Amino acid sequence: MGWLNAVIQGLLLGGLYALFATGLSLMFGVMRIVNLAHGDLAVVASFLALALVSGTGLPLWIVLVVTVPLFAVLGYLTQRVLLQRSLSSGPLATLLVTFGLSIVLQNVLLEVFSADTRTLDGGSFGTGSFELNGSISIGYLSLATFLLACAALAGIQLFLSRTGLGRMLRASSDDRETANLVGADSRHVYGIATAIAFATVALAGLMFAMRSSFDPATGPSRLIFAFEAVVIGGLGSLWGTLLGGMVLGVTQSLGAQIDPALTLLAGHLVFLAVLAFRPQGLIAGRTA
Amino acid sequence: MTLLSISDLTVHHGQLRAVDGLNLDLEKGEVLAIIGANGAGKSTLLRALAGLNPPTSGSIRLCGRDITRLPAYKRVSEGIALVPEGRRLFHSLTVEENLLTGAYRRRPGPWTVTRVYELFPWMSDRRRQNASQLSGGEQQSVAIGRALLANPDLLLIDELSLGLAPVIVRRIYEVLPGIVGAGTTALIVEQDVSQAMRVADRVHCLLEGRSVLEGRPRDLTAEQVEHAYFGIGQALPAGSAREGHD
Amino acid sequence: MTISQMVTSRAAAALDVSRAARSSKLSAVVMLAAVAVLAALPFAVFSNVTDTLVNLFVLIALASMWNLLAGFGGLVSVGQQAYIGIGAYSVIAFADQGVQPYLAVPLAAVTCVIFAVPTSWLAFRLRGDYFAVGTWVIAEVYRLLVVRIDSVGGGSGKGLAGMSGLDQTLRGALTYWVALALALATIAACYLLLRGRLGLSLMAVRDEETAASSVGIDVRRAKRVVYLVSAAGCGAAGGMITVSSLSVNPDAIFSVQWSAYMIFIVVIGGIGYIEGPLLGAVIFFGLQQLLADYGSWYLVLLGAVGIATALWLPRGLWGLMRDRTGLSLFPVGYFVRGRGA
Amino acid sequence: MTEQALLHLDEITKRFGRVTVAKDLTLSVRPGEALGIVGPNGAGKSSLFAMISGDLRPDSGAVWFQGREVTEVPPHTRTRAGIGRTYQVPRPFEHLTVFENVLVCAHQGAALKGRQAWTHAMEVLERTGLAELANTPAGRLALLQRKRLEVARALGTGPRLLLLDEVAGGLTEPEVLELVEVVKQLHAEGLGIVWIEHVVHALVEAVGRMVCLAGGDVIADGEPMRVLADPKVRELYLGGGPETGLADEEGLTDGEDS
Amino acid sequence: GGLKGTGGSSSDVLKIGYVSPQTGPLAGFATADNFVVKQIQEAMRSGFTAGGKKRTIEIIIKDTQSNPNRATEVTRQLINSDKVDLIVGSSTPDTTNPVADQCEANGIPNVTTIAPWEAWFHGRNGKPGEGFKYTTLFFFGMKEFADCFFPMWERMDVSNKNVAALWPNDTDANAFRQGLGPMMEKAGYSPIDGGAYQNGATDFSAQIAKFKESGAELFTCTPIPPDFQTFWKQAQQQGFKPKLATVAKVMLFPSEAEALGALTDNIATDFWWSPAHPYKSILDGKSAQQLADDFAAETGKQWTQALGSVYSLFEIAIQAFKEAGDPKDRDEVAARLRGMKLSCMSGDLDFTAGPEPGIAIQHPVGGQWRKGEKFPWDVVIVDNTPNKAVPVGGDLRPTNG
Ligand SMILES: Nc1ncnc2c1ncn2[C@@H]1O[C@H](COP(=O)(O)OP(=O)(O)OP(=O)(O)O)[C@@H](O)[C@H]1O
Ligand SMILES: Nc1ncnc2c1ncn2[C@@H]1O[C@H](COP(=O)(O)OP(=O)(O)OP(=O)(O)O)[C@@H](O)[C@H]1O
Ligand SMILES: [Mg+2]
Ligand SMILES: [Mg+2]
Repeated sequence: MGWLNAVIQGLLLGGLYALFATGLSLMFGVMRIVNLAHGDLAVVASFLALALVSGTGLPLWIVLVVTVPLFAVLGYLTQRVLLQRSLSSGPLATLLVTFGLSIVLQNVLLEVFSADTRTLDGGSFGTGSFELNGSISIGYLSLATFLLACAALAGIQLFLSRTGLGRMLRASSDDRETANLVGADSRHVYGIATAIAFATVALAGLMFAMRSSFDPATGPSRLIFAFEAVVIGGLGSLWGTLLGGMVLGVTQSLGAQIDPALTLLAGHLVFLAVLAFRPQGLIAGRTA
Repeated sequence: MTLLSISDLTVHHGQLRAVDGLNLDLEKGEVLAIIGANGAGKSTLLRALAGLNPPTSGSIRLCGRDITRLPAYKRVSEGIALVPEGRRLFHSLTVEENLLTGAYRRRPGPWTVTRVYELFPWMSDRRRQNASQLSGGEQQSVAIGRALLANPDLLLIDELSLGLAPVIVRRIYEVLPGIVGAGTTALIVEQDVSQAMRVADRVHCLLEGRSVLEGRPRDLTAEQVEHAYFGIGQALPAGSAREGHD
Repeated sequence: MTISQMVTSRAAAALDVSRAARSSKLSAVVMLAAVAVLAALPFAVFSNVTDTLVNLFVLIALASMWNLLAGFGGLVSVGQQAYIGIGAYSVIAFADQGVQPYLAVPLAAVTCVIFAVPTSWLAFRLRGDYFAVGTWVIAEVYRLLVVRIDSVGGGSGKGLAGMSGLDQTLRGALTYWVALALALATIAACYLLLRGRLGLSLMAVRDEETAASSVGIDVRRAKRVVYLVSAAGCGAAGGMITVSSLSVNPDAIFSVQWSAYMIFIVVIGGIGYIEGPLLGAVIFFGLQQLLADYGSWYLVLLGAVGIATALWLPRGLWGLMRDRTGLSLFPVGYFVRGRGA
Repeated sequence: MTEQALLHLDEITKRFGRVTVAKDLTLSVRPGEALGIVGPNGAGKSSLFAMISGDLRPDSGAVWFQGREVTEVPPHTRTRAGIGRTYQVPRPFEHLTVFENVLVCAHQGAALKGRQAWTHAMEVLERTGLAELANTPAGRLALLQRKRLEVARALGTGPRLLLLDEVAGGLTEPEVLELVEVVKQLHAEGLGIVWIEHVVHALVEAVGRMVCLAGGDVIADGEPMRVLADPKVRELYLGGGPETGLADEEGLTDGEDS
Repeated sequence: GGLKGTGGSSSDVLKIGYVSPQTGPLAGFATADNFVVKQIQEAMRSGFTAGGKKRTIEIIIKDTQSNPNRATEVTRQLINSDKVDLIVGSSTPDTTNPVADQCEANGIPNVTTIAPWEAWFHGRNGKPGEGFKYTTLFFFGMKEFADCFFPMWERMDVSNKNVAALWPNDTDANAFRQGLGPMMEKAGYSPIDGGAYQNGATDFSAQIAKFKESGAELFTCTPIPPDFQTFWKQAQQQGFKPKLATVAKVMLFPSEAEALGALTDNIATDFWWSPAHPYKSILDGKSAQQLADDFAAETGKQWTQALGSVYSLFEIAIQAFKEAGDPKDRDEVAARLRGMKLSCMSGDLDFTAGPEPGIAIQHPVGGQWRKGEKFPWDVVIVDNTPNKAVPVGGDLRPTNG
């Protein structure tokens, strides 16, 4: 029974990882922007929501509905103002820009909100659960996160493969100049994609914030999970990211079942094993 | 009527004046071939027309409208499509997706994916293959198909026959009149002079960014062309002595 | 008869290939003088100066190693902290065995090479951004393994043994000299490595891997050499960090922050130039010292400087300087003269 | 057979999914022979080069070079053994100068050192007309110069067998002639040459033997004029019909007919 | 000439360096720092006599950013650049150990607090019976935790003696695993160890499942604050609701209580200082209650336990200067620290009577978080078995009543 519980909780945790990795998958896997500020952006979203809740007294769900589109706009602007310029100077420049952004965000948060640990109070929804049987209970929040992850990833995958804009996005990441040549304003296309990525980051950040806690320094430690989920699944494939998140979640959960000291190690080892024996990821998306 | 009119166009690469005060008019339905030695500025001219290299001075008019400062992606809607030097396919997309990117702006016109498949029959079998895995010539065909799908009024092709087997080159030149007949005007850069002279209504010879010879193929003599090619009055170049000045 | 046998004496006589860029003789003299001054510093100033300089030297060593790896080998790693950590822990372990800690620093480099050999097997299965993420995870794995070893303090870290017998002043000076030697050694290693035939192959591999192998370069070997050298350098730097801080903490020593610093320094200084990390480290260090008292705002500023450099100075400060002056302290390229070209 | 041959491909087969690029293909090149390869786009010509140079492993069959089986040998070792190749789409080392591009070949491929390597590199640059550009970073070269650099690099490795993949495409007529001269001279010096080219008339002038590949198989092999006159070649490669439409080929086929 | 070394200062100003985690995950410990420093400066404005001369003090504050490497670095700066005469430091072994290591190596007198003495002593390879020459600590250890927690457990009506224990793999928690675990067994409890997980975990399903399976109704832990928040929420969600939670290292501060929201109610923890403690300042006679009130008045914030401890660091430092014949003589000042006995804001401290030389022991009492009036959450002292001097303010209640 313990093992079954571990698998189920691992799957649900994997949903959270997958949701968190969605934006990264879009930016890292498809646009090839290594966004080191990904984790910090999620934390920014959490703080923003916290400030909105305590500042306006609005119920959490309204704050949620406001924060996510706000982040989309922020994403569009970030792309146009910061990232676009760095793209032409090669991958290292993007790495440095997003790393710089990560440091700036972390420390501005620290100055504004102090280093205190916070959490978003999801009320009974945040801590409530239903029992599957005596020993397995499933949290509403975890389940909702899981479903959101599936919906977000499926939606974006369809967007990428079925729509002209999605196709242009992949085309732009291959060759921006030529994308312009066939009629797409690659800056706008990238802007839209980053907006989508940011929206999912915000969503994931809020889910994370309700599930556990956050402080200005939380971002980077979570980034590596997102990276692992994306790479295990296969760069460029959003389905892969969903699968990657689950694999990571279940592995960690099973590892913890054996010995809690193995939690992270188990996840990392599976990741390395995938890299060693199936470097293109479980679902091969783009050619490396 | 005049489709494209270029006046006094100058384009720089840094210090280098790659296109120098060029004037050129193009009638609707015409095939104009640009010839010239390596580094004459042919590619630069085409890229400037497509909007990839901003001109330093001069103007470009399409159907009387000034498009000199229009960004590349907007020119596609205006009806300009370029087959760039070096193919430039999107290598993470499949063959079919590459073609479809050409239709991104949804200009109405005769070209559809099906028609391109008719032009290059091998393509429909390989539509799901990754474009990066195609052979050199196959890539060139896809690049041409992609440009056609934009249903352009003005089709710019750089190094049309480069890397294509003779049978394919021939087929393309066979269909070229059809393309032009369907309302498209073509501006092609062709290294193979005799080929260019055969298919073009007019040829234009560039030398160091300037137009040095222009006319209908039948009005031009081989000698004229040769002189224009390497600079009038200049002795026929001997081997490597020329290389450095490219 | 092959082409190589056909080299005419005429061509050979006319050819003049030089390795030095402008002013390198003068700069060599200046650099020697600078080294001499630095070496004499503990006699001239109080240890507050030398002590902070130790940090600078460690940064120079780390950044040079990262530059070698990424700027010349094309291996963009986010996981060099693995070797910093292994190096640091080897010093702790050697000192526990009774080895003098200063002697343990070069031994730490050797240990890192030993670890890097099998690690490279895994890491080299990856390319590009996979490599970057992969190396980061490998470093995490090393951290998680180290915290399970109780004899080196587990998750808590451990103090360095074997330093208590030394006089405090002498210890400060020795630490300074070892750090200086480390920085010089890494720079010299980069220079010698890149000036030789291997250096050219490396740059070729970085630019075009497939073509490199088809012109006769053993790509794997070339990459492995830089990877191992870089591991050794980072390991020695890690050992140096331990020797100067006297203790080690796994989370801090295996922190990805180190990689971030290395990237920051190298990109600001100018990637792909031996001088780049040198300049970058000095600037980074200067900023750190200048702004350290402004709390978190100093980090905000540091981040902003990084962003600005990446956006407006993609070739780094040294790239800018070189474009303006043509100056090169460590010329590794070739320049053909006397061709009447 | 394998003993005298410079290069011998023994029944090699290679498939990419449904695409067959080589089907039990057997082909030999004698020392000092110049062989031209033609064939429709996608026939598998470049893939063949990749299998000779080691970038691609055949599914089955063997590659012999100078009497030694090299099927499992990695590319760099083959280069050192004397196989020099160019790429159809140039792949220069963009951040190195033209001279350094060739020098690294002299170091690694031809195992030369010091001044010897420099002179060799310079010599190659002169032959390929790149001497004036020696100090230019390869990333700044125009397409044609890149193609020349491909040849220069291949020569830089001091090969016994030179593989040229569409090096004449996009060249002007005088330049093609010039290139043909260079190839002829190399041939005269005893180098084995295999040249893939769609500029057929250049090929005809430079090589003594020609094969036409299609569908992963040799459909014609022999004296160039004869191969080009082969009805199968005309149908699959040159294009059907009695009137070829191409001036150079006209001259060529006329010559063949008479 | 020879090597220059650190050099020294020879003025009448006595410099005290203070190292604490003012930013980063541990910043909760340092909320009162600025206030305390101001208080001390105020009290010492007119200076004092030491070694036969009039002396003034100067305090230099350094932030570790919650990073042990940074702690090392700033300590070295204090020693080398600022040339301080004594260094005090506080909060968790991540700060105290690197700071003490540097002081010991450089011969600077040092006193630190808020770290279990075992983690401080054994983590630094201290030789039993001998201790360190320059570095001292006042706080408490596993025995005092046991003395504080066990009586509360005794008072709960539980069906078994299993105690769920959440101990990560870090300096603090390893000290609990090796120290408190055996003590629990001796007292008849069975610790259910959730396992040595890594800090920063996002999922505790495995631990929760294990705790549930064991049927434990008592719970104790030593995690880092963010992890506790995650754990406690997931425990609620997955149905692990112990009757009494007695936690260490977390829930020490009101900010943490606030962050956890409603789930804070009746969590118990150790209190080594509160306004209710009957202690007085040795510097100006101010009582604990007064100090807390001043803090609230000046900053608008609720008191924290670190307030008293940090205050005492300076009391001890100044006392050592006063007692020394030459306050600039580092060896002598260090000797005074090791031999110190005083009654201060942190109660009676005796550095000679500790489990090891140079360690003074405090005796924490049990308190629980309850809904407050002025602030959202308040502490009520519910069990004073270890230290009868502290008045009890309310009844012990079940955490998940
Ligand atoms: N990106 C660039 N930066 C600098 N100079 C360039 C660039 N692109 C082209 N040039 C230079 O501009 C000149 C014109 O180049 P262009 O490519 O237009 O010539 P071309 O006629 O198309 O030649 P080719 O037949 O080789 O394609 C050449 O001298 C070339 O070296
Ligand atoms: N990695 C690959 N995966 C799948 N198919 C491939 C791959 N590489 C090549 N092909 C296919 O193999 C066939 C042969 O390619 P190759 O490049 O050898 O042709 P080629 O004869 O050189 O043609 P061209 O004259 O156009 O250069 C092509 O149809 C190509 O699409
Ligand atoms: Mg061109
Ligand atoms: Mg080919």
